[in-house]
Amino acid sequence: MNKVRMATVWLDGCSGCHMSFLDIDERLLALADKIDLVYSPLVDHKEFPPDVDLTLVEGAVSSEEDMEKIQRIRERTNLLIALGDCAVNGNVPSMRNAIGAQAVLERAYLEEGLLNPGIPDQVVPPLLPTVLPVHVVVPVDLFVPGCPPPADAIYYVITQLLAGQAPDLSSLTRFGK
Amino acid sequence: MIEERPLYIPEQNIVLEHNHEIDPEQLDDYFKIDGFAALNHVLTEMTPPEVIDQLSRSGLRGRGGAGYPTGLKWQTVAKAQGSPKYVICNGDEGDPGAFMDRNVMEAYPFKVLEGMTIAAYAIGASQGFIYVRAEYPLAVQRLKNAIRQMEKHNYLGKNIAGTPFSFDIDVRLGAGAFVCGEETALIASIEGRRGNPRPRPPYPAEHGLFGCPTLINNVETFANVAPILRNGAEWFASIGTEKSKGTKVFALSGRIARAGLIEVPMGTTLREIVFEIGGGIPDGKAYKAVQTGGPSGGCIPSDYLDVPVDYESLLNLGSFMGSGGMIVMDETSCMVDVARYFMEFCMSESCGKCVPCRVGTAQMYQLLTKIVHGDATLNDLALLETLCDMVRTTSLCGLGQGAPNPVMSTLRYFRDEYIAHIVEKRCPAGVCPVHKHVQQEVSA
Amino acid sequence: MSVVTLKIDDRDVSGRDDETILEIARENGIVIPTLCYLEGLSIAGACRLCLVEVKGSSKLLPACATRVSEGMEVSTQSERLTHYRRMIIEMLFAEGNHICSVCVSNGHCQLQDAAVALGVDHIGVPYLYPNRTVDASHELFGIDHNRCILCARCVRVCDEVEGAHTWDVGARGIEARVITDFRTPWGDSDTCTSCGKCVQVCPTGALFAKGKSAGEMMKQSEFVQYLVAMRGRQS
Amino acid sequence: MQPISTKPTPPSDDKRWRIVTATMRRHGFRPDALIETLHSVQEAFGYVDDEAMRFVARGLQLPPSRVYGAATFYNYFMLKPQGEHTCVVCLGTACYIKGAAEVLEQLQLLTGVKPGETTPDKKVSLLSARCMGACGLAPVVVLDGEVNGMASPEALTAKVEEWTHHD
Repeated sequence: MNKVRMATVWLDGCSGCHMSFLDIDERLLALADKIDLVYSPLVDHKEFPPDVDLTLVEGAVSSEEDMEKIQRIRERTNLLIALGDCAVNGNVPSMRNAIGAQAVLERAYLEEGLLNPGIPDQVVPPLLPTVLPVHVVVPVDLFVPGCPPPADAIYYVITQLLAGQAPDLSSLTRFGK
Repeated sequence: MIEERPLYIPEQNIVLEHNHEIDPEQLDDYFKIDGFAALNHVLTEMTPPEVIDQLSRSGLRGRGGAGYPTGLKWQTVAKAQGSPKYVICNGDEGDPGAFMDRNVMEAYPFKVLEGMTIAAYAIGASQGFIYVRAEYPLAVQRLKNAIRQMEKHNYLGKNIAGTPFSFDIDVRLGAGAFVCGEETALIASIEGRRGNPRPRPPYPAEHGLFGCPTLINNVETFANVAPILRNGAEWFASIGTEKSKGTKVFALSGRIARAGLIEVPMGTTLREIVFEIGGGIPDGKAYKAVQTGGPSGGCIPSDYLDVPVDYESLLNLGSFMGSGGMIVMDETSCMVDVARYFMEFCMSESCGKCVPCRVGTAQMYQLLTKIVHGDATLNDLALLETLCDMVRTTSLCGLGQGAPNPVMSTLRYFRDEYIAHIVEKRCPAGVCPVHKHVQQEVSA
Repeated sequence: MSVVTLKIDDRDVSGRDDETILEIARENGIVIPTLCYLEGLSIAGACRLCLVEVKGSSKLLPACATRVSEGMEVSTQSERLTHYRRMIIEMLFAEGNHICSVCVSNGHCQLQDAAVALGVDHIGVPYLYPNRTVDASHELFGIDHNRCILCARCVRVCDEVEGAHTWDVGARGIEARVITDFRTPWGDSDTCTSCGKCVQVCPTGALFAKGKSAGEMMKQSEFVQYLVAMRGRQS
Repeated sequence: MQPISTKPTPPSDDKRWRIVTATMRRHGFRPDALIETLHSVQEAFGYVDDEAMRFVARGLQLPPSRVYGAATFYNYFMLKPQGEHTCVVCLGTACYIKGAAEVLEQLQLLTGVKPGETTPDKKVSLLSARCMGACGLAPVVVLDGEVNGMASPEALTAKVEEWTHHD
């Protein structure tokens, strides 16, 4: 049987959703029989490959780099899942939206009494004016809210999808869980 | 303030009768045109139910916009339990592009007040209020003057015209809130509170000002009362269409050769109004639409110029009679821009109490802004339509329920203009800053 | 006053004709979602979550503000109602800055609960990201306007139950905010009795007791019914 | 309702407070006089500030937040003093169709302020109105209370420049 080609990505988030994913613990081994993890911050692949069946996206779209990534991922993914509140609704990263990107940069790089104050224009990707939930940028097939979504919810979603069923998450997770 | 004379006096004028002949500040002049004849007759020869019966048989419907049968409203308040009862005249003419009521209050203050007094007799009220926009100082001054003179001549106050009937009227000023044209908001405002509408029922007829039964009619409605009682219900019912009787005053403005106030029998076609009375579109431009019904109304394209204007036909066209503003637009007007203009109006006039209106108008405005800037997708258009339906269906009062109308009517008749902005990034009328925005985005 | 019988969701129920659809529904264990309604306070009819279908009416009617009548047939659940209720919840999330994960009321929030009950797993309407303030000037309590849904329960409980009327709503439309006194800092209020009723009736984390961190703010609003009932007895 | 025996004390001996007190008295110091009283404050002083609201609240025995809530609900009430001159651009539909937006843009450029604001030198307040009910004269601009119909940006420029550069 062909394994399902799965990927996980980490945009503007804290990696908590990935940690929660790892909290599936020993059940990961069972999953590994059915899944080929073709791209993830947890494994060493440089390029997001084509023809991915299932991608879990953690984090909001905050920078130009995130924007490029998510668009490429969407093109190469069959089923795209917004994993966790940052991806689903912007969550903590989006708290800057009320005051704007510039104010955040100034606070971080100019006002904090750094040795060499200055807003970096290299290495750090330029911020978007507004932090966006993933579905505002590209179509999302399934939303798994939570901060982070509990391991059980993540496991349930993946196993349901592997079984070809539509998951109902209402009793397992919610915004902020 | 400036005064405007009607530009066209048709044979059949009821509200704007004798416009040039009388001084609105002189009660004696009002006598010359049968002033108070109806009130005298009513007080001495008719019982309140007879007055209401006359009104019902005349077929008069509310001129404030919704067209509720006036006689039925009076009857409901007359029968309502509770006292005292109040009569309120809604002179909070808030639709942008409407100035009928201002003119009527300025030119015929006595007539409006006579109508209110007859109503008070019919429903058993002893106190009335006329709520006027603060932006109409001349109307306020003339109404106050007319009230003083009527008090002096015993047409207001204790034992009017020697009968047991007593009635007083006070002027109350609006303060720049469109939503106060909604009757429950207007009542809140007269009570000295924020003009927040509340759910109806209970209707003001049962539970109105200070919790008492209250009759609310608009200026033009009251101005029709004395003529009806003077000339009889049958006379009035002989004018107009089957379901919309009498005449209607319209304020004609925008891209039109002769702007001004007109009074025409119900059922007159838009073509007659725009091209015969208004003299058509100036500067050789082509007619595009006429906007009726203010921020709750819609835009009517040239295909429907021959539809007779009455309450039902305008509703069928996706517009609304409203209080009578008619703004004519030619090819230089962008219909998406017009829709956005009205949405901005509704958003800033929303009282903020109910969620759909408070948030929905802001969201629709944001989407329309995206469209005029050439920044929207077809998904945004779909969302806009979903929001229109939701805000219209779930809002608490008429302001929210009507707010999507300008968008829905322009989408119905001018969808191609929306598509041009969204798909081709082009404003067909050359009004919207689509190109500018696209360039900015490229250079940013 | 008379007793009427009606149908709610095809169930025969009865009530007095001065009771509302919402009251009768709750008596019979039929759940209609609400946010601005709180038993014991006056009716606002503002959140529109409790809109129901009534046979013979082309309009949807707010269950909290609609009296029952003989022979009425009410539907409290339908695809159409769920669609509108979801949109209302989405609009509320989009209007403020509701970051559940860092909110004191996370897990005890009626907006969050309503989202779960209605299956709202993301917000489909555009976020408005307003720039709103926090007033932490009061010794015991604070208000975070980012989380306020303008249900005005605080305004009503302060006026109708406490009798202080410290709260009201200022400005209007999308700019409307709950305010204390002349929009003076809450801590400087001359009228506030620091009773905390407003905090307890607030359905979200907008009003909170100081010293609570994320998820710790639990609220108890049942006192409103108790106080209103006891006062009725005294008179 | 209880008659109010104690007359509220005005914040200062400015005679204009007497007009405000008279309005409240005429309405028997009843709460429903709030809007009328705020109108009389604005007419007497040109704006309604915290001090005036406090006086009105005490006079009508209303909670402060109710007075503030009403004063900020109605756009007609100004919470800050206005400039020496006022310029009101009508944004009614007829005016809009006939170019009121361009007129307003021109005036914003000229004064450097947005509608609802006053120039830093307190010379000119720029305001917008929903509809002046003078649609036949669109676009309409009201300069110091005087209605100007068929307003063109050029004519307005001359007038406003006169205000900002002289007296």
